[in-house]
Amino acid sequence: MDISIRVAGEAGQGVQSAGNLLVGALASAGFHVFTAKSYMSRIRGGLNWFDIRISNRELFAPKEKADLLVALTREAFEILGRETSDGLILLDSHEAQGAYAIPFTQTAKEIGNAIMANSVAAGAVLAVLGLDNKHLMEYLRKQFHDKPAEVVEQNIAAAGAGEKLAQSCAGRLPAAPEGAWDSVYAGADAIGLGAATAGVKFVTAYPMTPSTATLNFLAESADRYGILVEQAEDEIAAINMVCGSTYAGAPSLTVTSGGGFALMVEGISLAGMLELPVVILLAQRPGPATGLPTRTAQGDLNMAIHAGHGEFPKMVFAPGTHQECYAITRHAVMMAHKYQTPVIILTDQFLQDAEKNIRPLSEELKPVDCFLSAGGREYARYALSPDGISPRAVPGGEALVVVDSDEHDQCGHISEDLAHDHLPQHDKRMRKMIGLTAESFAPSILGPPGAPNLMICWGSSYGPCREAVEMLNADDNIWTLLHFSQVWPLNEDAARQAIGERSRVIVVEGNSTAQFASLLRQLGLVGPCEACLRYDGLPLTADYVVDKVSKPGNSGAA
Amino acid sequence: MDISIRVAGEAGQGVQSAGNLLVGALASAGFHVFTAKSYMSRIRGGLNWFDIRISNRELFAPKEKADLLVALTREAFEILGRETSDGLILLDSHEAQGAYAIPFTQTAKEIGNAIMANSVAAGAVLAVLGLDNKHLMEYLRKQFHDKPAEVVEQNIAAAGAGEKLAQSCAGRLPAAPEGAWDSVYAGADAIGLGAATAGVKFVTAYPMTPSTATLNFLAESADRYGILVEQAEDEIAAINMVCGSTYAGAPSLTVTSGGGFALMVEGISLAGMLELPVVILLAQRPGPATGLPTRTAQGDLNMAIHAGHGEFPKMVFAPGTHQECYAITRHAVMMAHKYQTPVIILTDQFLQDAEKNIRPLSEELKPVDCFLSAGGREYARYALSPDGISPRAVPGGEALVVVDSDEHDQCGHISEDLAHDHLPQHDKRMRKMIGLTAESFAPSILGPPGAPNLMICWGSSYGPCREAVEMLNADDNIWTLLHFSQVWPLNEDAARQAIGERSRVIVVEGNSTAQFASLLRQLGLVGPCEACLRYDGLPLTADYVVDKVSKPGNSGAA
Amino acid sequence: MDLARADTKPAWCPGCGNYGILKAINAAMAEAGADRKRLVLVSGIGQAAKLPHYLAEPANVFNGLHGRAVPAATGIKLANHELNVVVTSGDGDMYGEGGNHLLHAMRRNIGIRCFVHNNQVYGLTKGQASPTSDSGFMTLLQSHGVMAQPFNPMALAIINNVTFVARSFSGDFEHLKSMMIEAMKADGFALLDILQPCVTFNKVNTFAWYRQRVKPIGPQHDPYDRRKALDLAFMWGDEIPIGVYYRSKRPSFESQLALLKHGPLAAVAR
Amino acid sequence: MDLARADTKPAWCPGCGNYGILKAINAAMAEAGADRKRLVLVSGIGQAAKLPHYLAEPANVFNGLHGRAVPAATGIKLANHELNVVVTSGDGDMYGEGGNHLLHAMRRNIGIRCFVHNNQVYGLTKGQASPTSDSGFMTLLQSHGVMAQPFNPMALAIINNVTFVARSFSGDFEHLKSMMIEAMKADGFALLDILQPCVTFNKVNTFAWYRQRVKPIGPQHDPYDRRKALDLAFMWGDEIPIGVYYRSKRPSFESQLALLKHGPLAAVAR
Ligand SMILES: Cc1ncc(C[n+]2csc(CCOP(=O)(O)OP(=O)(O)O)c2C)c(N)n1
Ligand SMILES: Cc1ncc(C[n+]2csc(CCOP(=O)(O)OP(=O)(O)O)c2C)c(N)n1
Ligand code: SF4
Ligand code: SF4
Ligand SMILES: [Mg+2]
Ligand SMILES: [Mg+2]
Repeated sequence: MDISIRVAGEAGQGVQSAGNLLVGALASAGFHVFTAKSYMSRIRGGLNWFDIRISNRELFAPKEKADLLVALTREAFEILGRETSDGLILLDSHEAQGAYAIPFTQTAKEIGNAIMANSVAAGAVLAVLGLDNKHLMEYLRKQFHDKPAEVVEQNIAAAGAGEKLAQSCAGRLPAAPEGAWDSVYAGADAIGLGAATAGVKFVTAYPMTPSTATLNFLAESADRYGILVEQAEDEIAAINMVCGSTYAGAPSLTVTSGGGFALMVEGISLAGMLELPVVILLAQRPGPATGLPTRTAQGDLNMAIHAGHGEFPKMVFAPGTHQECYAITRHAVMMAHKYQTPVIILTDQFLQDAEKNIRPLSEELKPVDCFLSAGGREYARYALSPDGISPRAVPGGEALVVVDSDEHDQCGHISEDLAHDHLPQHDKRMRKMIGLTAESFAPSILGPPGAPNLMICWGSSYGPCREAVEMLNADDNIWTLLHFSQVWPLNEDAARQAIGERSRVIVVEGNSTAQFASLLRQLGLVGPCEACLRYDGLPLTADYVVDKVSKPGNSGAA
Repeated sequence: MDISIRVAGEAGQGVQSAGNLLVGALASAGFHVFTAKSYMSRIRGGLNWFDIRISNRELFAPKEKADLLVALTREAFEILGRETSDGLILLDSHEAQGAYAIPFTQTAKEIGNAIMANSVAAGAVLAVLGLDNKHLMEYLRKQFHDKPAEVVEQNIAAAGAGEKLAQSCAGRLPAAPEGAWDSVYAGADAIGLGAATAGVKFVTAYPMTPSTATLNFLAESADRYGILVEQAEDEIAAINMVCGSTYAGAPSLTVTSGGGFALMVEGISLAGMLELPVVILLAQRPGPATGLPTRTAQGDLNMAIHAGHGEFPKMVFAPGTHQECYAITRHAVMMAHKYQTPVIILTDQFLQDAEKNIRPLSEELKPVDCFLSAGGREYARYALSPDGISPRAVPGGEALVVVDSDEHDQCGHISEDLAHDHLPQHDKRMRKMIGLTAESFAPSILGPPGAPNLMICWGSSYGPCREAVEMLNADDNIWTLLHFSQVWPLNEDAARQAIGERSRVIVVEGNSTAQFASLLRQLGLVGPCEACLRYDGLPLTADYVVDKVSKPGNSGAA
Repeated sequence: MDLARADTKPAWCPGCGNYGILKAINAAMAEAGADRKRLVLVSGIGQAAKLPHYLAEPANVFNGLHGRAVPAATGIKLANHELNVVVTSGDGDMYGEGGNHLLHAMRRNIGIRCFVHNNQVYGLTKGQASPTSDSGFMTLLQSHGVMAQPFNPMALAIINNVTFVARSFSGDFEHLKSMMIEAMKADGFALLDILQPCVTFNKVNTFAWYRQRVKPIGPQHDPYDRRKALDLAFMWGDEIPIGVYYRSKRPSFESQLALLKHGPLAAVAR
Repeated sequence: MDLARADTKPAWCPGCGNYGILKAINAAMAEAGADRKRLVLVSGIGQAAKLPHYLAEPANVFNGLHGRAVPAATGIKLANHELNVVVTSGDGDMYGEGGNHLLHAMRRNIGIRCFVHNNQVYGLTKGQASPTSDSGFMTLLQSHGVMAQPFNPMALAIINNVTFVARSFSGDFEHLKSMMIEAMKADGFALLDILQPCVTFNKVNTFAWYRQRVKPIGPQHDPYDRRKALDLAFMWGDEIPIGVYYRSKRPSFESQLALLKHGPLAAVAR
């Protein structure tokens, strides 16, 4: 069983709320749920949709096409109806060929308020799925518990009415599986929770889609975790504020998207020079420039890896699952402190917004080690050391802490002594790359490790690739999947071993120039290989990948 | 004959003026001259030096060590004296082992003013070289022609006194060669002249060493060429102003260094999206952060190539000689307009400040083609085209010109139609890479093209490598030199052919991570190879390169 | 040719204050007889910044980066000072991300007209505080309310002695139109701050809220009097003056550039 | 241990106005009994910005990027509000590249003290105009003279209602020291603009030029009177007032943050 429901309509029409109701009800009913959001850069009008995929097996990605389309507008029906092959379509009010007309809005109005059309729609969907509506009713009660009783009752009535209206096309779902959880997380929230529980105390950012979702999560969790969230006047302020706050000893985070990250490039170089544990979330969307603010892409890999003038150590992580969003964020905060250098976490609109029900993530505050030193009287912030790591003290304690964006001596004072300060300090900083590389994640392996064909993915392309490889391996086990959740520096030895000799190698990523494939080639890890690329603004799916992989000539050369 | 003179002292002491006098006199005497400046980031004090190398053969780089040191301070003697092996040292006033004490300052004071110490020093140097002082006297007259007669006379007297004081250590120079020119250019000026003659009309920048020299040149030439030079409030303003001014039809330039460039990264992406002919001079210095503001490096290659979020076409040039500084700047302005996309010119402190006497560069205004279209009523700024280039009109004419940093339709209006606008526009932009790549410079070849050993350089490492290869080839012709003056995109076919099969490949560059070698490897142009790297802030020299190349184990793996 | 598949119909919420600004700008341009070929609308990114795409009668458009409308407009004006350069963008764009450019454009007194859609909130990114949000304004992000003091664009423009400083209200068509026409006449930098209700994310500064407070400046006010102008600039409470706060006779930046006497830097193919 | 090989002796030109500022800051810190361990000097890049390296008695130092001292200082203050955060940097740094941060730090009224070495020129980069250069000021780059109007830091701070706004002169040790001590007492944002002759690149605004013009503000001035303060802010000519222009009782940003009542965000190993 694997059903994808698409709720579509204009911005401001309640697509999001209808989706949320369905996710809540279906997750509490015990299904595996995975969602994807496609919306436009506007507050009202346009065409947005919310995909809710449910299954009795764990899910990792959305599907390319919907099995059930709930169209809240005629435009949604016309544009998306074509893509709903064989599926069922529920259309608000309008009569149309191939669709069931169900008066969501009209019914909601009659019950009391047009905005309850989403409850009507949710009720209707559950009826179509043939699912008992008790989970929806429960979820509605939970959802509106702090609203007047009337609101709850009206919404319950609306859901019931929806159920009745859709009776004519009701089916029957197989029973819910065992072992699915009702804790639903978006990637953005999992990252926020990772940061909060890791002990991040200061968060500053300038709003930018699709990073804002994490910022909102942190603002909502601020009081609980004792986090100060401050909106910066611009991204340059944000990155320089976190340079200041980490210097002063508060684990800190800033979040942004491509254009804002571009503005932070100088500040990242500062963090490299001052050796500050700065963590930056870069949630990608398609560029260049403003591009497509609400769509997805993996097009900023090269910029992230090479961000900053001059040479200094840096880490770039790219989680592929919700669990990784959480765990890698915690790891990133720790590694930033251990190596005192900037760390970038790369996600994208798809993963930020994708929701999934998983085993609950620990919400307990379990701060990571900050590797602080008390300093002492003879303290030198940039003392030379074999591993390149100098003891880090913060101001306010015993030691005076001097840091300088100019090249400096071991005490942090400006120095232009090239031989005695510049070279040793440069080498000290760069020596950290050795430890970083040694500690960097090996790629994770899925499927038979030594299959003739190899698929390589990174970050959010993991989900669709995992499903694609499962599909491709259904008959004969000829595909191995390698996933990189750390993309800089690469654990070259582990990668080389995992890659081995293959008859086919294909790299799957959400950009048009095969950036990760180039990186692998640069390190001599792969030779010329194939690339399966998507850069239309929509998320990769298993269908898309399988299609490219199967039809010769469909995938390009990387 | 090959002599390197080093004038050294504190900032503000006249090191620069003494150097200028010597360059002027020696170039008009008919020698080949090449200079390099090493100075500190301060206005007074410290230790600065000015190397003037002269020869009867054309020169391309400074030498590692000086043959004649003119120390204006005791500190200069102490620090630099050690490095002046076998050479002669003139030291102002102080008695010291191994140096001739000559009272430059005292003599100047007696003649009238301590600041004329530089004239005394210049006179002394010419005496040591055994050169007729008439060229110095002529040059002094030319130099001070708009000053009171007294100033000229006093300086001439000072130079004469210097000559006398150094009589005791006078040598005799061989005669000046034929064919050397007395037009002396710094790289910074050659670039400025290239831009001015190419028809650049608007220049805006925020001051930053070592790019400011070009900005100063352009400000001084502004009236002559009809250029408007405006100091921006910051680098973000500068890049966005040139986006505006190129949109409106004025060929434009901005100049900066690493930290300022980092701030421009978002604006470069804007130029890529709006398809604007923006030209940026990135004059490198060692980073990260403020780093060493007055030193040299080639550490920003990766940042330049990958600057900007999202994917869009871009060119990066890296001139290696003064002639290339001029010609490539003209070419860069032309290519920016032909392909309507940002172009970066990479130089560095070494090449910006290095002076050389060459055949005069044409100062005539010969504007490059701007490939403008008149548009017309049905005009669409982003009309699809096979080569990715759309007709470019500017506002104020027949056509209305609409440009948008969001993804847009062919008319330039914001569009979120992924299939019908985003993909075609993205592909249109990226198609320009085909033409760009086809037109990109092949590497230039020096020495026997098929020698067993290959040395590869880019940008300013050309000069030292050229001299190194000449030294290495003196006995047996076993080295080929390849120079890349365009580093993105690479002319892969030409490069592959030129590289061919070699027993040894070594890439020479001014950074610590072998950035260009990585790029070559990424494109599959070289395999694992050697790297000769310098990143101590000082320029590469032939001595340095030959030393690394000759002693096994001295060069690292790239 | 069907090249335009774009969003040239407003993507704003029904009832948004931006409609009033669009209507006024259409009318003002028509009434002022602005030559469309020489008219360039410049904007950044935000709900307000989409306006140039929606003009009733089209013009040249430069829709650049968030916060960078002013330097782009400056570059355009310097490249071709015969163009009529109008910036129309949001308060976050102009006063937040773009604050430094605004400040220095004012110092230059460059001849661009800036119409700021001041809705005291970030609309496009869904309701964060903007630099002009009132203290105490609550949002998802500012969950304890805004603690900074609002930015005062009027006072900044006045202390910088720019050519023209005015405020209007999106809900008063005639007033807004006339202020736009006045701003277009300024030979130097013109700031027109436009109070613009955001019906979706700003539930405090609504149409009714503004309507109760805005009060046209009377004819007795001498706009050349800086002190009086500053007094008006500090009025933000029960009464908010609309109209021309300040004028100065400072020459525009471009008029001081000898080079431009020979004509624009840009070669325009006609 | 000989770990410090650095330039901890001033790299300024003989006679530079920065020496007076250094002397005053040394004296002020000593007189105010500033706890060195809790004192953090923050600067950007420029000649002025080197000052933290030259302190007679050392303190904590954050010498960051050009133009970014204020956000760094803000981050430091928010991470540990028990630190005494003093920014000391140049006019180009604070009013040019860093203009937007200054503006918004003033809006926040964050408790940092900003000492601006205002030499009306870019010293370190060899003599370009700064935002405070007088109109007509000639440089290599501004070869036809500066055409913009100088930035007025005093007026900006006053209209933003920050806690403390003062001006002093590097040539008047006692006055400057006392202003620094006053600024250090402010519970909120403090701006101290310091007239600082650059003997190398500014041949107009020399020691003599300033000395002729600076005039201490008399005791009759009420610093809580915004209008009067603004009148002082506009005095730049034959007379330039030095002293406290303005004070406000607006609470500091950090004092409004409930979270900080429990102590600093930062864990300090002691
Ligand atoms: C560099 C950068 N940072 C952030 C954003 C995201 N962003 C787009 S619009 C906007 C704010 C919009 O507010 P405002 O300018 O007031 O316009 P409004 O939508 O309210 O009209 C932001 C933060 C961006 N596009 N670019
Ligand atoms: C991003 C960036 N842009 C430009 C520079 C170059 N720069 C260094 S100091 C300076 C200006 C110095 O002027 P000011 O702040 O007034 O200090 P002063 O030297 O006059 O004391 C500039 C432009 C830089 N370091 N970083
Ligand atoms: S969000 Fe606010 S500003 Fe944007 S269109 Fe809606 S009402 Fe207008
Ligand atoms: S250049 Fe000016 S500011 Fe810098 S040290 Fe010299 S006199 Fe002082
Ligand atoms: Mg707004
Ligand atoms: Mg200055």
